[in-house]
Amino acid sequence: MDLMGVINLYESEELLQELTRHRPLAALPFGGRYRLIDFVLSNMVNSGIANVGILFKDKYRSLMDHLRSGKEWDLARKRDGLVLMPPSYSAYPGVGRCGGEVDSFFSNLDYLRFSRQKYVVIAGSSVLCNLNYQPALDYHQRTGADVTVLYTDNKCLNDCAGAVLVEVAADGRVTDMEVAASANRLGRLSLGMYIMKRELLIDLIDNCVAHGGYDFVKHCLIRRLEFLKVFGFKHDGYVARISSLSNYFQHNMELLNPNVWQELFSSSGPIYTKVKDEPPSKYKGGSKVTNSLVAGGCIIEGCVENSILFRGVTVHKGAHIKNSIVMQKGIIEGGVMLDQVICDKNVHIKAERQLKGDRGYPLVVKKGMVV
Amino acid sequence: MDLMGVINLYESEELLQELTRHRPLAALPFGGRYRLIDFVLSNMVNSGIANVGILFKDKYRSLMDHLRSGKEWDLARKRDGLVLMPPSYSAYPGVGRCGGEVDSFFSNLDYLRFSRQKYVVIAGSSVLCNLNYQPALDYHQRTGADVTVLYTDNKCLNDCAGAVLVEVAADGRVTDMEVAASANRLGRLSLGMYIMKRELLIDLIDNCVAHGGYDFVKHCLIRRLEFLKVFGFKHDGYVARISSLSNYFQHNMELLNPNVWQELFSSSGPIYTKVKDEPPSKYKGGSKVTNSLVAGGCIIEGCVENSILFRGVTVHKGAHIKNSIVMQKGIIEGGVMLDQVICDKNVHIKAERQLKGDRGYPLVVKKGMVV
Amino acid sequence: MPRKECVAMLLAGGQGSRLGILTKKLAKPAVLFGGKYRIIDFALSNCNNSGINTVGVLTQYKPLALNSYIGIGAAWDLDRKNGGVYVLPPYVREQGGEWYKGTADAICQNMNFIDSLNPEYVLVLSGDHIYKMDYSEMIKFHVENKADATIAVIAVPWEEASRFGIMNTASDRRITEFVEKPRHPQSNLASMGIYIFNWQMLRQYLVADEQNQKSSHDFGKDVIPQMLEDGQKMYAFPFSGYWKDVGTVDSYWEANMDLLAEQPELDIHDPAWRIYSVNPTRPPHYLGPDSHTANSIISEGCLIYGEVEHSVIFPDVYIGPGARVKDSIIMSHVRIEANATVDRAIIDQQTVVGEDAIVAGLPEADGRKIIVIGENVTISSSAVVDKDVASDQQLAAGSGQEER
Amino acid sequence: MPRKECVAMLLAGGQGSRLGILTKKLAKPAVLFGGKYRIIDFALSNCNNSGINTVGVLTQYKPLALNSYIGIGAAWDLDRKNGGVYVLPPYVREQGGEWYKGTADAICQNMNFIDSLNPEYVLVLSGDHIYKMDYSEMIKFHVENKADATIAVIAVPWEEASRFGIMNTASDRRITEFVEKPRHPQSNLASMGIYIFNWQMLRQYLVADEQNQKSSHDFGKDVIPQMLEDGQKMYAFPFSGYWKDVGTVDSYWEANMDLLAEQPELDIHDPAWRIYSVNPTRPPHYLGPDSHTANSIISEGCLIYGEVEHSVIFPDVYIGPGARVKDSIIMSHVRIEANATVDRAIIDQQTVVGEDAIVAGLPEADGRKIIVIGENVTISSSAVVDKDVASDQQLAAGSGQEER
Repeated sequence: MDLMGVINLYESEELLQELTRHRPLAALPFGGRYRLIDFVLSNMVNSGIANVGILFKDKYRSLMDHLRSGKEWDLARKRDGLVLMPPSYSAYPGVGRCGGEVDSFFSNLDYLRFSRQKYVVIAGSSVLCNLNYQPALDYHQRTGADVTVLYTDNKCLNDCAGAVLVEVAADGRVTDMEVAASANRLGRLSLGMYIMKRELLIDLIDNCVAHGGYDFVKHCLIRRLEFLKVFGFKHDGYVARISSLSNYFQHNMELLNPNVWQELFSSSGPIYTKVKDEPPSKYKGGSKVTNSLVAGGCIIEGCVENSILFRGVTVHKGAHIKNSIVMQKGIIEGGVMLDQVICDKNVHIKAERQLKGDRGYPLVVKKGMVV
Repeated sequence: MDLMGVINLYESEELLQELTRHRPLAALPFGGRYRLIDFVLSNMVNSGIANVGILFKDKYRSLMDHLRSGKEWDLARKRDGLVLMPPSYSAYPGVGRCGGEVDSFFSNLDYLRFSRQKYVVIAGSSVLCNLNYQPALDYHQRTGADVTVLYTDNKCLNDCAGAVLVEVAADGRVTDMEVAASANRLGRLSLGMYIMKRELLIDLIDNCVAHGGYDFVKHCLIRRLEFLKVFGFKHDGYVARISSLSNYFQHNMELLNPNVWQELFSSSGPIYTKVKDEPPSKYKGGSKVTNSLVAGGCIIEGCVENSILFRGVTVHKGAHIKNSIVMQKGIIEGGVMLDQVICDKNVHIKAERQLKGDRGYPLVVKKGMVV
Repeated sequence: MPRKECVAMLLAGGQGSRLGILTKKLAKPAVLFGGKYRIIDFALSNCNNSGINTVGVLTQYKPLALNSYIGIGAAWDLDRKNGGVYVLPPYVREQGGEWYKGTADAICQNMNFIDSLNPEYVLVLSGDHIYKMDYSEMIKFHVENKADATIAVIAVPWEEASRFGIMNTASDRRITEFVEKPRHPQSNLASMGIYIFNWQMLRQYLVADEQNQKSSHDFGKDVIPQMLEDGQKMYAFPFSGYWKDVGTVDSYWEANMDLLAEQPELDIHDPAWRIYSVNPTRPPHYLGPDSHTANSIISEGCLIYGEVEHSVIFPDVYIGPGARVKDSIIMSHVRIEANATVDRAIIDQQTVVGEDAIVAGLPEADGRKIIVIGENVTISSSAVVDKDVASDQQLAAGSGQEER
Repeated sequence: MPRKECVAMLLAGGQGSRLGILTKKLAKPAVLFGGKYRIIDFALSNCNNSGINTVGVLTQYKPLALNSYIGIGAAWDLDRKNGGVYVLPPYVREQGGEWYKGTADAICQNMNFIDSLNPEYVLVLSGDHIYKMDYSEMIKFHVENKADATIAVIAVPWEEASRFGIMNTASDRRITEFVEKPRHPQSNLASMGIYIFNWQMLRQYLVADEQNQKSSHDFGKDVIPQMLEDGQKMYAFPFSGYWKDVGTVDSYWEANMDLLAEQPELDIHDPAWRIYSVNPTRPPHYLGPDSHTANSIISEGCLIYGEVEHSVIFPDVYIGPGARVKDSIIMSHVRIEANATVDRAIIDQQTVVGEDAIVAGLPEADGRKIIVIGENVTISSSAVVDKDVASDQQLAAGSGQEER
């Protein structure tokens, strides 16, 4: 396939609070066993893309551990494969060490230059969907566009700051584009995915740096919108944009709808992730689990409803978990009642504790806490 | 084996000038196909160590590419294996983002805490030798030392600033220890390798941070020398400490002594490195190569003496290379004369150019330059 | 390759014909087990957990599934630079090829392989038992006794002893006699089919056995009795813990059900002795609003709307609303449609049980028999099945089906 | 597994008996070649470079070296999630086992494997040729011609045509006739033993051929002639470039020497079509102060003090001061001691040539013969050897040695 991928991890994560303090947004656990980046990475691989560069921002340790050689995504290759682009350092005089994403792109421009594919798709990790880039690339070639933006007809409803919104004319042309500040002026949510020729991307970045730009969308695309032929390609499937605690919680809960579960996990290919050696989950006598997602390695004796349990969670007899998310290795003792709670990894809730958050403001228990 | 390894990449590299501008010292190419870190990593693996943590400093992209999953060193394991410890970030309030090595150790203390081995060996990447840690560990256990420092009887002769020097009494006790500033007061060069109980290392670091220390050797060891039972274990083999352009050049040239070549590359086990798919090197008619090391993938028609050619170097007819190092993918055209020159990766020397450095001050041609 | 102290040779060539339909398409060690595993995972995981990283796997019967499953042993962390897993099929020499004639012959034909590793000890394992065992303790025992051979034994109930190969031992655990299925057993220590030999001595016995026309070239029947007769120092290493030969459909079913106990004897959740296997990447399973699950093991990717009681469910199984699964083993990609009933059955991969169909073992004298439905079978809506069904069949609505 | 457009089946079971000593311990495709490679590297690298990532490798003769070399295909970047390399040895079924009786039978016995991948096309390759070829162009040609089968052909000198299987073709490249070793060849297009078939049609022919008692179950002798007789659409795909069947010691030696040309026809240094192989981690080789090397290929880890002229030197070879190696192939870990001479010889791994010894092929009518010294031979100081020497021999000083 004549398309390469670039995953841009310069994404806003402030509204995720405690969940993104130790990890980048891309490494945020989701859906029982995944991390956000698994979705975009799997989409690329399932589309036949074999050359994927990842533009790192910071706090990348957990992400490096997760990705390693890229083998789980079939990207541990002798040619191409997974290429990690760390933040720019002082290699290029004149570009500050803590420059923005465009500086970082710029300092990794050699990688783009030496890649062999004609086209590139740029995407972030915070928009989750299951799609194949081939139809979008076909459309891009057919329309002769300079840039093709993928978008959905859905509006952005919840915590939209930072979302890229577009206005698309009947002929597919993108007539306006904005990064939502406080108001949403435009109707359609872009997926933050852009297809263009590799040569054009190199030119856009060089031009952008030369004119003092540092934000890829605002300075390299929006500023030049009238000089570029930008088209929109509509994606009809399920789309979840993760930008805040409340929409993170909401989109997790949407997985309890089996239609969403099936679409997101397998409509155009499986979602790959780092696998662990967990035994299957065990339901003991007396357990009662309904409308829930349960990953491997759990041992359940208690009651679980409308909830998501990650790998290796233990729910003791008499515990009651509802409308909650319990991440990896959580231990929930007897008599505990959780409602609208997110337990980060390795949380231990002692017997008889009762925690309750609100749907719009779930209670987060920090990684590793014993409560 | 009940020993884990920690490779500390906080090393001084200022005197290597252009060679360490884009890469950390640990990733410096050496000996035709290796990078410095290969030596300490292979020693650890050949000693049976299966759990190796690497304390990163900066400019780690080339090193990450080199190490990846650790498979080449047999460290891509489900348990233990290679653990990358990036520089500390704001995870621990009160420890600045750009703190020293001890802060970085401190922010990765959990990794040390959760490791299962009783002992730990700490080493840097800049001291090259081929040794097995088992005898040193046996000695450590036999003497009941708190800390065992590996040292050599050789003196430090060349660019010693930053070298750790020790005074060892007849009973093996280390009576004094210094990090060379401008003068060398003490007689013996330490290898910068320390064996101790894992629990002691955790305690030393915690204590050091709590008392405002930031340099591991100066503040965690030297300041506490009188309270610790520190013994020296002498290593008799070849030792090369890389700290400046001139000793980097000198130690490379020492490999042209087959005794050094054999000792460094195989005395107690092979040195592993990332392998590439290179064909064997080809010597065409008219080539003349003497007293030289040649890695795979080279094509040689010219004349090479007392030199080291890395992978994939092309030497055209009529070129003459002597007393020089040509790194990966160098192209040396006809009529060129190189003497006391170091060509970094991907250097292209055009026909008839003549370059000459001095043994004490070799001329460095920057990565990717066309001259 | 550097010298190895101990090399494991894992016998994985058996058809396991008593498992019937389950081994029609693959060798017994490749049969699925416990919701996620294959039988061979237990022996391979034991090797890794015991620090043995060089394993020869002897294959012969329908090895494709096994070969591609094992690969280079990465799943069990056995893809080592010095060592690893070597699949050893029968092969052709200048004089032509020979199939493995017995367990001892299989090792004998791979003498060159073992010689190239030049080990002190050879550990002979079988790929069809479910157990956790630290082989390094057995090696230690072997070394401490300066034994020529050590055989792992397990105490079986006296009344069953006459079904096993029984070791009679002296008080120091030295084996005095080995009796296959004794009518009047003098001991209840049964051989587990796990042997450690000093390689140089075993090598001589294998060469001699190979030339013996009357030999069946089997360790238990030929080599071990001969060594005992020659007075070699042989010891019995006592094992206690869970150990099950899953040689029949009933014992296979029981071993699966044993995992469902409140505190199972063999704990697959124990992180200190992990059972490794090839991990599929499937999403977490989903339990519907009216589902009910108890005393069961459920794997990833399943969609469960109905009821699951005391059963083992492999990945990607669909169990429709109102369906009821009890005392059964449901393998990957099976669909149990709405309101169907599955009771005391083993249902192999890709099979579909139609709506309202009933698949159930019939009561027999000694309780009820387990029935086995093969791979890729389609059972129509409302069909009633109470007999085994071979793979790739289409069953219309109607009554019980004989195995074809 | 998702459907594959094309699956490659690589025949690697041959003994290659005409290579004599070189194939005593391993199958021909595993024989070392070109200073670093094994013969099979060329076909496997072609697969990867042509975008074919599912390859079945059919083994039979002494497969251990080959199996552990291939592993899961990582060296050739063929360790894919969907696809990869599958080693396919002969195996036992319920009715017992059968060795591969011929090339067609080998494919036929693995019909289940191919069916499980359900490919449109099957590419049949042999593991013992040295060449670079983009199979994707051949597939394109096959598809464009809507062919039932396509056979790669190469133009050979007319005077040699009667030694090959010759294709007579119409102007549109459709094959009209296939003649094995014709006395009066009508064409000089020789079959390269590379075939593309539409799987569904090939499947039928294989099943029919299997039942034909008179068939030798060979593609060239049975299946292809039968298809031609039935009037199937078969095309000849013309290949130009270097291609060599290294079936004899002389042709094996020549193919190695061909790499030493100033501009070799087959360029192993071309980064656009890399030949992959398992990479050893060895230090760069060292050339001593008085060494001389010309027109040679030298691999890693060697220590060369003497003279190397027009030779191929594998890794970790030692050539002492004053020693002279000419027109020879020296395999890994060989030691040529001081002042020894090696001329027109192939010296297999681990062998030692003592000081002042002379190992040289004798002149014959048609030039000089190449001699082969097996693995792990010790040739004493001052010995003179001018005949082949089998592996594992000790040669005292004295005159020429016959092969034992």
